[in-house]
Amino acid sequence: MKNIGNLKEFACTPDRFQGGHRLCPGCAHGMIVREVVNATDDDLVVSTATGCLEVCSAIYPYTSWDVSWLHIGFENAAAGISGAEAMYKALSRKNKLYNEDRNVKFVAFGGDGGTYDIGFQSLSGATERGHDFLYVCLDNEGYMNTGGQRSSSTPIGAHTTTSPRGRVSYGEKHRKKDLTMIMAAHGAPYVATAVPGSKHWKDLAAKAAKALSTVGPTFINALSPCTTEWKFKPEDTVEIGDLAVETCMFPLYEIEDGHKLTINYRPKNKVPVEEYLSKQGRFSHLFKPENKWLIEEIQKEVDRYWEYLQRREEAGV
Amino acid sequence: MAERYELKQKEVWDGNMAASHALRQAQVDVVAAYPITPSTPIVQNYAQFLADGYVDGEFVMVESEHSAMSACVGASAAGGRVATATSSQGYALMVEVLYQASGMRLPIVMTVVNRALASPLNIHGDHGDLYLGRDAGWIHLIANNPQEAYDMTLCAFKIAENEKVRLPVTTNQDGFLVSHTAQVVEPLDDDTAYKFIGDYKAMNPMLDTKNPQTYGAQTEEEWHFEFKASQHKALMESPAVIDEVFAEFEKLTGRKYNRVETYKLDDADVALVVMGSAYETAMVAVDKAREEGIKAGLIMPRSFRPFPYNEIAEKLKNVKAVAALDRSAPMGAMGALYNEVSGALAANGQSSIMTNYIYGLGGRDTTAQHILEVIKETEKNAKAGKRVTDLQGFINLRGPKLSFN
Amino acid sequence: MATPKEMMTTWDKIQPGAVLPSFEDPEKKIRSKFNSYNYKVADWRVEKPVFNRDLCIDCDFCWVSCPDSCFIVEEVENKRGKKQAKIVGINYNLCKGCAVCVEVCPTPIKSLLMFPEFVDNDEALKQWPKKD
Amino acid sequence: MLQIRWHSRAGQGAVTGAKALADVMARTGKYVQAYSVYGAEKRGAPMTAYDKIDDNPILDHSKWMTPDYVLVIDPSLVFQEEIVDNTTDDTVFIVTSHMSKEDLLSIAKHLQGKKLYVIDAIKISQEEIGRAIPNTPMLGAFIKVSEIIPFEDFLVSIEDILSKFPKKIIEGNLRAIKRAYEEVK
Repeated sequence: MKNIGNLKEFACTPDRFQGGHRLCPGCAHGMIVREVVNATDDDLVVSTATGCLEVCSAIYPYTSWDVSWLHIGFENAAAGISGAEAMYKALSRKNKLYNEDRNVKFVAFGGDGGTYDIGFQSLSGATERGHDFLYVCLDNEGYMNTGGQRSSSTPIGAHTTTSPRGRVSYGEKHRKKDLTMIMAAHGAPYVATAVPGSKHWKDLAAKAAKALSTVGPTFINALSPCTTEWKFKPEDTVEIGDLAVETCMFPLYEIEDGHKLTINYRPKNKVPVEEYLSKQGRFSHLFKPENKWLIEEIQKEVDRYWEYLQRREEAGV
Repeated sequence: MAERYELKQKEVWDGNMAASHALRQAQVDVVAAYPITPSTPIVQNYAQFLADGYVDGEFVMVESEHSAMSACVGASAAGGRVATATSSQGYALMVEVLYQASGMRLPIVMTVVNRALASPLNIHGDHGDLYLGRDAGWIHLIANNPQEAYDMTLCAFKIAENEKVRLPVTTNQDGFLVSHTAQVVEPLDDDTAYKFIGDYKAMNPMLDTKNPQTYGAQTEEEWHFEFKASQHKALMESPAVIDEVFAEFEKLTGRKYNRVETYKLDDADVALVVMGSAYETAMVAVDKAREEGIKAGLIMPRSFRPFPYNEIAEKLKNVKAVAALDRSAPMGAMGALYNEVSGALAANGQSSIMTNYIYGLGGRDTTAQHILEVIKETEKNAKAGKRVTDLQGFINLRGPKLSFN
Repeated sequence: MATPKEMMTTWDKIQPGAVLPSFEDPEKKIRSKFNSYNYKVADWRVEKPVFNRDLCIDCDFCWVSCPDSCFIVEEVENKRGKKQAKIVGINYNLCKGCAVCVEVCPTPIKSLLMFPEFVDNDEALKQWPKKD
Repeated sequence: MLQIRWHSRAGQGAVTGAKALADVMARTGKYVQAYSVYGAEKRGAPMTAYDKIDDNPILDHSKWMTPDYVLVIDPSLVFQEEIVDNTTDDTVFIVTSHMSKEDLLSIAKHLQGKKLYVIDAIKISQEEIGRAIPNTPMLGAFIKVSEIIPFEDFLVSIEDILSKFPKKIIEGNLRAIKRAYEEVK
């Protein structure tokens, strides 16, 4: 397992995810992916679900990957990587590995569309089968690759192009699916949440390193603030991610072996959700008088969930 | 190292068992599969071979056919020999990924047990699934009995993995009529079979992580056409390799396969084009017709894709009337065999009279007598020198005669 | 839709399966022409970050937060002989001008600031704000 | 070509029986086909299985046949009139029943005038194998009636075909086959 010491040391890691990709300026995907693939010195085979990361990092004739990489479809990043992992096991057993001297780790990336929704079956199946891989969800709370449609990860109240705000609508009507807990319920040995950026960089990198060194299926749900569809300025990506943590809209925690929950970061003073919501255009309509009740509801829900996490951690079961 | 499986010179195997033994003998590195009737026994047999130590590779029991083919793509791109099996709805669920497997030029072998597509639901044999996958960029080989299911599967690996081809291959056998029908099969011993296929030669394996490769890049307007053209060319030029492999197989076993099979066609006035187990039933019908003085013959594309246009046109050049028998619901058109064969003939200015018959949907029984009736109808066209029968007719359908003109 | 002319080729010469090798020389880690490291997104920028080495404390927040892997790092030894990263510049081929690096830069006077694309870097450094 | 049609309920072993018979005959150099016809129904549903045996390769893949033998291994199916479908006056019926031939014929009128043999394959399999799997005893009865191959040769082949099963099961089956061979009337 790669020791994630200080950032000065981590920054010596030669980048395995190259620039020159076509993600939006300020896209959190680039930050998260770099941290994950740099969090191990082992060789990597990566699969990526259709989505922003996929289309932007492998537009023929260019690839942004210094590691082996595969894209098949929207719904099958986990199935694809499970096949590659199975081949590694098979060749290893038959003494036919290509590089005997190298360890190979397997990583799949998917957006929330490819993970929460269309790819969920494939992820659930690969996890249940116990393949040795890390799945990272780049959770930007909607189908941003196709212009910002809702997903089951879109939070209540958010405007998207298929859950639009309107004269009689406050936007998305349903609560964000709690995928992290669902993945933990698979009994996966390691499941965690993370955000990009400079404040919680070590949380993410250490989680990736831990997941990659854990035998069996592991899962990281990384919030990926989307400058284009959440509607904030590109330079604010890191701040928005940090605010998601400070408001407890997206708490940082990990669950080991399906049950042992640890909260990795506790805000000193929990910031009201308005702070987070008001900085994003997708929530601007919530500040109209007729929608204010929803902000209160969101706050209640966030408080309830934060309480739940803390009690579960205390229970230590 | 996997145990050798002691085989008798003659085994009584159904098509499924025959296909599973071929997969086992190929020492496939990864089989990722999901069971579906009537190909389920292939998956079960393979699992048992694994449980008994006759297989060394990984067997991944996935949660859907979509994931089965996806895992096959991942495994194949990783760099080893890969196979799976499916039928019908499972095939339909895989279709998206079939295109991706062929586009990435991954030599996956899939033993397909052909079955009708719902709705209404039906577990029995027709060619609806095969026709669904016909543009997916795979080579499709046809097996008419368990022996051929075994032989074609062995040949499939050798064709798929040839560096000039590098395309995925399906071997097709009729659900139940072949898959669940036990017949005498003469297998090769394990070593001979493996030697025939040879070791897997990887191209651009992802697991050679010192030399990383990117699979599945996005190509837009400026590249996609070139890639599809290049892929099509590989498919169009694969016959040379298929012929080579069949010739080598004949040397080894004495069993001769051709991309175009014929039966008593040389002097025929009337020919039927038919694929699958019905081809053999039709042999019985042809013999009966000849007893009655009708010069009938048969022709079958053993490789449905790439379709042997020129060879079929050449072999049919002296035939006066041709009936194409398609085992798939036509849905607003003539059957695929009718269209392909008509096109082949038209390209050469040949003037056989063409008719189309739909038979055997959902496993409906098609007897030699049914086929004999088709031969007799077709002979009317041959005699008249013009088409006097309907363009498309249905065989052994309950109720009033259904035909279209 | 942005293949440089010199990389255009014809159907008979392309790599079967559209497979792209990351490296031209894997042993020496020389990236291939297909590696996006060799692609330019500079023209996406309206403004560019300028790096002021004199003010930098090598916290590497910019390195870890950059979505485009554009901070050029040199591996140096610190006083205790441990390796550490030293930021030495920005790869302007890869930078899209998002300004995240400027936002996360913690020095009292930022060591990264955005300037219009047309301003020369030396000129920008001259214009750098001074301590009050 | 010799054609045999089995009538059974799913789970009684007609498919296995038909395949075993095909295997036995293939070992004598014959060409064979063994297949079955069933739908999506589960254990207990009526189904049919078929054997074709010939000196030449069997090409006809149609399911339809005019059987030389009809083997009915379920006692209740004996009363289904479908068992005489497509049969001729020469077709031989071997059916499972606890009744005597005379008693059976008095009820199953569709079998009157047919060449009929009766064997209580259910009872034999229950007593010798411990389960109502009447397929192997039916094979014993069939060999006796058809004289298709010498019984000793049949026993050698079937023992080999059953060899993947535990010894106890093999022995039970062999006893059942021998009893049926003796008891068929």
